[in-house]
Amino acid sequence: MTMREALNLALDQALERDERVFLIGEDIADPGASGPTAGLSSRYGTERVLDTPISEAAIVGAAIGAAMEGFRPVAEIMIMDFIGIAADQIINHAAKMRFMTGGRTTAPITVRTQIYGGLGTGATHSQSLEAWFMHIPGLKVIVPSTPRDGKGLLTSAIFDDDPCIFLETIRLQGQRGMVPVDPGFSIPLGQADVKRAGTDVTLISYGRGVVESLGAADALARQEISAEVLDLRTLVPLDTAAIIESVHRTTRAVVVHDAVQFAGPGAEIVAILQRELFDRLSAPVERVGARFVPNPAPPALESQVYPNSEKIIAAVHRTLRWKTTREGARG
Amino acid sequence: MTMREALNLALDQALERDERVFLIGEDIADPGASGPTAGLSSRYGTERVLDTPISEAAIVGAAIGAAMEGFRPVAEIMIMDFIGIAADQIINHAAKMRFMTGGRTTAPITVRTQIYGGLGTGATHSQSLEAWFMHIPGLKVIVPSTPRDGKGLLTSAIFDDDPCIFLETIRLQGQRGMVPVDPGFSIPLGQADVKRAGTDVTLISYGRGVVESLGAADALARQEISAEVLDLRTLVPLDTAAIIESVHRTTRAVVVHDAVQFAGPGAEIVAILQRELFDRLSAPVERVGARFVPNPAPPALESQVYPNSEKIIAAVHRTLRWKTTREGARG
Amino acid sequence: MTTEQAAGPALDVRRRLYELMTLMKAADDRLSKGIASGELQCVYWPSRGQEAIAAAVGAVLRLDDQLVTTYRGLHDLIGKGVPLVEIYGEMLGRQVGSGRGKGGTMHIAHPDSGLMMSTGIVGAGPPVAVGLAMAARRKGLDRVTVASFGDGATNTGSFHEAANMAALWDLPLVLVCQNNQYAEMTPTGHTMKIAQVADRAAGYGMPGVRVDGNDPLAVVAALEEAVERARAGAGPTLLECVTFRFRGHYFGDPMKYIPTEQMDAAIAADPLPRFRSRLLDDGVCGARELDEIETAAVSAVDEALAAVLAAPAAALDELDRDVYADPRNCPA
Amino acid sequence: MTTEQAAGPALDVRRRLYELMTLMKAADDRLSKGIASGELQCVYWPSRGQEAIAAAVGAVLRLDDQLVTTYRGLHDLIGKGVPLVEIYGEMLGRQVGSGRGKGGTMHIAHPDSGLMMSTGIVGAGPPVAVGLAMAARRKGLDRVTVASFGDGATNTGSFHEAANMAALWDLPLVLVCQNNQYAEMTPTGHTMKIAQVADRAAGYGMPGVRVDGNDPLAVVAALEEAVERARAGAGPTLLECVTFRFRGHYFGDPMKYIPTEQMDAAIAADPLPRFRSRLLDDGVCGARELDEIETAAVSAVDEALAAVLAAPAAALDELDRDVYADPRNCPA
Ligand SMILES: Cc1ncc(C[n+]2csc(CCOP(=O)(O)OP(=O)(O)O)c2C)c(N)n1
Ligand SMILES: Cc1ncc(C[n+]2csc(CCOP(=O)(O)OP(=O)(O)O)c2C)c(N)n1
Ligand SMILES: [Mg+2]
Ligand SMILES: [Mg+2]
Repeated sequence: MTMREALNLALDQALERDERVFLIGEDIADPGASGPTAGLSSRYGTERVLDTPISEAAIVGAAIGAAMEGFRPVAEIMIMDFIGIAADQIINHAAKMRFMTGGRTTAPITVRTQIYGGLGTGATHSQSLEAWFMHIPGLKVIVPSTPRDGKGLLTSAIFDDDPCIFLETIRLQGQRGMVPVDPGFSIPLGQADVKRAGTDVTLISYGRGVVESLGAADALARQEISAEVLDLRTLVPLDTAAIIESVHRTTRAVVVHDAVQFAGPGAEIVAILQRELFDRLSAPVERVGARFVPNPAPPALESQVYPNSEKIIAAVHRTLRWKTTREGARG
Repeated sequence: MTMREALNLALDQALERDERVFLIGEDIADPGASGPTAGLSSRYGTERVLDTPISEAAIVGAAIGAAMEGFRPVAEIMIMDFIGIAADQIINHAAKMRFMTGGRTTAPITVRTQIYGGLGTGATHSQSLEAWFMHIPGLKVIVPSTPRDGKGLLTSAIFDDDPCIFLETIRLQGQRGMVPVDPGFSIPLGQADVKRAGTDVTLISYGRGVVESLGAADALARQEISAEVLDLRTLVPLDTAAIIESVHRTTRAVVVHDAVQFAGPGAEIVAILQRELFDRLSAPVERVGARFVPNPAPPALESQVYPNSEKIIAAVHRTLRWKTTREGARG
Repeated sequence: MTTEQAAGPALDVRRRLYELMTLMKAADDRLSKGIASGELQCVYWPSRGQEAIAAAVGAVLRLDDQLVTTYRGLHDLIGKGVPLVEIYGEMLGRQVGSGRGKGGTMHIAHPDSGLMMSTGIVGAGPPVAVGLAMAARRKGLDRVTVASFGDGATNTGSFHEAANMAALWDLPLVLVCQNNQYAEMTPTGHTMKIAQVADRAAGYGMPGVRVDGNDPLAVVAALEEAVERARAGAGPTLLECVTFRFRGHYFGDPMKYIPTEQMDAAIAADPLPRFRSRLLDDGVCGARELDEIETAAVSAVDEALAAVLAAPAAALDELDRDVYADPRNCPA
Repeated sequence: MTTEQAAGPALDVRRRLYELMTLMKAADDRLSKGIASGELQCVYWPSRGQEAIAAAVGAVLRLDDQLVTTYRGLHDLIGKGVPLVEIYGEMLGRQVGSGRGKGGTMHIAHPDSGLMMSTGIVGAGPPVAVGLAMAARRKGLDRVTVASFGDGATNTGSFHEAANMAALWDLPLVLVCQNNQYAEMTPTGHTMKIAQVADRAAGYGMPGVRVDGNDPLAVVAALEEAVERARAGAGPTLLECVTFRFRGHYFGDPMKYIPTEQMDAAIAADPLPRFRSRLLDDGVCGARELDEIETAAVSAVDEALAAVLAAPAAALDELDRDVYADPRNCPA
């Protein structure tokens, strides 16, 4: 099934199995819904699949209030670029509530939102802002790359006791893959997944970057370069152990993501790697993130901005060509 | 004079010299104003020092509109924790306007906001979110550490042709230092400053971290360790050349900031250093940022969260004690 | 009764309204046809059906008055006088576009025409319009700013903050709500309890007026009053213009959520044929004249499109430009 | 006229109101004295002067009804029944605080008393209250939620979005605006053009009511109606209670921005002595009884403070707890 269908199934089964689950957001109810919520209001009613006014701050605030009372609200922010409007509720209430009240109140909400880009919608409908939420203690940040992971991780997010930011990628919604239909299926948050094993270099990514990395790994295999593709799946909790284990083996790494490279999620991965594997790395860790530019609308320009297989392959070659001159240190 | 007075002087001289400058924000006019805007409405009138409703989104939006018409608005968001409310206007209009309209419209606003913390006000009045704005192409991000830099950089920000996020630090507002009173004085954006020269290790910081770093450098000097303190002053533009130059000399670095360490500004600095000086570094670059926790209100707990001289000194010792086993690489 | 005696705008204004409306409709029709056939590739949020409002705004505002609109802005852009080549050019990613093709459909600005901003963020226009109005006031200009937005936008916090500020400071601003009865796929009545958007005005201390947004003369009359008020320094007005979107939210919208009866009623109230009949009935123009206006509109659109399609695509080096005033400020 | 015949709440409710008000005042007085002398270290946004509103909320709401308040919440917390030890404990960073001392003054919650949240973000409470009210409805409970906030908060987009949703969905919510005539140092009239906050209600389709917030009986009467309406499923009410802050915005505020005449008038309208006189005049209580209530309040406060000061400070290992449900989720 497609990613869209997998996410739909996760929502469907969560609504089915637990009265505490409800969905809240703009245009998520039938007949208007076309994304992962399609069909659900017809099945569970508009009290549980609730269309709202265009009020992102109140959507998340309302989800928080209901979550405090034991519900498991799944709030939708239609496109991630609009999440700024709800940012205050997310960072100042959802993320900090458990801590500030010593656990007396909690806000186990899930905020689903979608990363656009690649559709020609321009700079205000294409941002990947996951780095913002990684930086806020108290939030979990989840970005699936396959339908299977999408279903398993969304299920975990909904029933997780902490607030989760769940990022969908518009360009992955139509991707197909095998998905366990068992309602009991879930994937624990915080476990990276080796999407392809390899020995020469580790491509570390999440979301759409995984797809580009797999494409790059295919091409690299034809050049007899064996690339491991590690899908982080969640940025918080971050599976540091898996990252280190893989790069310890390969001694080379390239971090790939659609988010802007500068001050992006990849910077943290690099910082961890250089600290944990300083003497083990054969070359600087490379990053392939989006260019530092507002996204241009024309596809021909936009495709220059995002990571793609060619850029990843070039980065891999840079790590392989690296000639260490370590002796020169302490000069 | 104090930082507060230096910033006040910068605003005063900007208002004096250029009719296009005006200030807009909550409680910035007399008799209520007590921060850097105190006294200015009495001098320039409440049309140019404009108290607003509690409407952060509209404050920044209005500043943008006026800036499009040639004004140089200085908008105040009282405390940085509230900036989420204005985030949409900042990232989707101010930052991207020049690009999206091919330069036909621009939004050269300055957003002044203050980093709290250290006052017992708790988790929602103490965040350092500069990493968010570094990550958004189109914005400049400025964090002065001394009254002199405060005046020089604020002057540059106001007259800069790009939107600037100017971060003040409540705990630095009372700090004293020499400040050129000449209205022509300004400090270019994008130039780091060596606040103390040294040879053994580079402490890279900005804002309050510089003060802690200087304290650490003093103590280290007594241990015959010579620490250079590099004050970035602006995070965008980032003076990469100065960072590399210094660490190339010292071969060791510690990045220090009040922002949460995880996915914070320091991660980017580390990522740059490991790439540019991979073979030159004698030890992993260390980071000393805030702990990954919502800020606790009690001072005794809060002081555990932030960087301080002891933590910096410990990090420096870690870099000095590092025994390379680089030979082991490629295992 | 001759038209000269009838209340309302002068004959040339009525003619102008029709010219603008036909141009807006022709521009929408051509774009829609092109996208549907695959000839043209772009995203588009169609304005078909809302022409009367935009034409009235165009006819009432002076060139130096300013307008802030949204992604659903084709009609507004044309009304304010943005050259069609720059509009189509931007939508289709060409160098002749208002932003040299890189901003895209949602982000068209043309200050020379007073079209200051189009935004893709619902509700985010009014605060910027507040700032434009403040600028006019501070410059001592008697210019008026119009913020145009949808019914759904009035549910955003951003609208509220801006409306409050505008009223508080008596700004020269008119808040024009194009109530097309839907926000994406959600009917207006599903997102607010009040019967009319104009009722929101009371919460700010400004007049709220509701008019038939499919009748350009009604819109002109209400808008003239609001603009006069604003220009005189008496503050903003919330003007709700009730209308309908014929093509749904985005181009290609299957519109399954729109009841047939509602669509039928909307078609019956289509501002274009209605105003045409009115002009004929009132003796303002003859049928031949109106036909000529329509033909001229189609030609103007065809010509603009031809020019756009002949123009080069947005340059790749646009990525190096306009992130900052000085490109050296970008991190390496 | 005997009080039995007078309209309004029963005698025990009036007595209860006075008890609550004196307790709120005593708690504020003691804290203020302690901070001023250096005995107590904490941040505090004083509620002195606003007791009548909070007492009315406390008297009208049931234990299972819920309240969301702000940083200026001491009176609200007491009214809703949060134990004083937990309030002072939290303000002073002790383990006996509602959040074991780590949340601080602005972030006190005590769900057992129905005090669900205090927020330091102006305007951010109402959306969360919307969610609480939704939860009550979905659980089939007849519980009511009150969101308490200031006049300044009604200028935020967040208030607007929440008010619109609450009205739209007929939620069991009462929006209680404690209009103390200032937001920080800015008078209410400088931030809105409308004459009364209650006028905002019209924009949402809910009733807006303005009462003298220094008269607990007036607040009770209006609140009872609003609560009944909410409980009956008829939707929210915006209730504006006009009052004054005697100690300025934060404790230590020099209050130079407050005109002397305004302060004098406010002192003359102080709800405490006024309600005391009223109770005496109406024969509800005798002077001795009222004196005893006041003495009891002071003792209760002293006792609570003593317990707090004897309690250990917030533990350092609190940093390891409550970031996530499972501490292992924190990055290393
Ligand atoms: C802040 C924000 N939220 C959601 C969206 C997605 N969205 C785009 S258009 C739209 C509906 C807007 O309705 P309305 O204001 O009535 O304008 P219309 O499209 O009918 O002209 C929505 C929800 C958005 N662009 N911005
Ligand atoms: C979103 C936000 N903006 C600004 C502030 C700073 N601030 C704290 S209290 C306050 C005034 C609030 O006024 P009002 O709502 O009338 O409540 P009051 O303090 O009078 O009880 C302001 C501006 C804040 N805490 N949150
Ligand atoms: Mg609409
Ligand atoms: Mg107030």
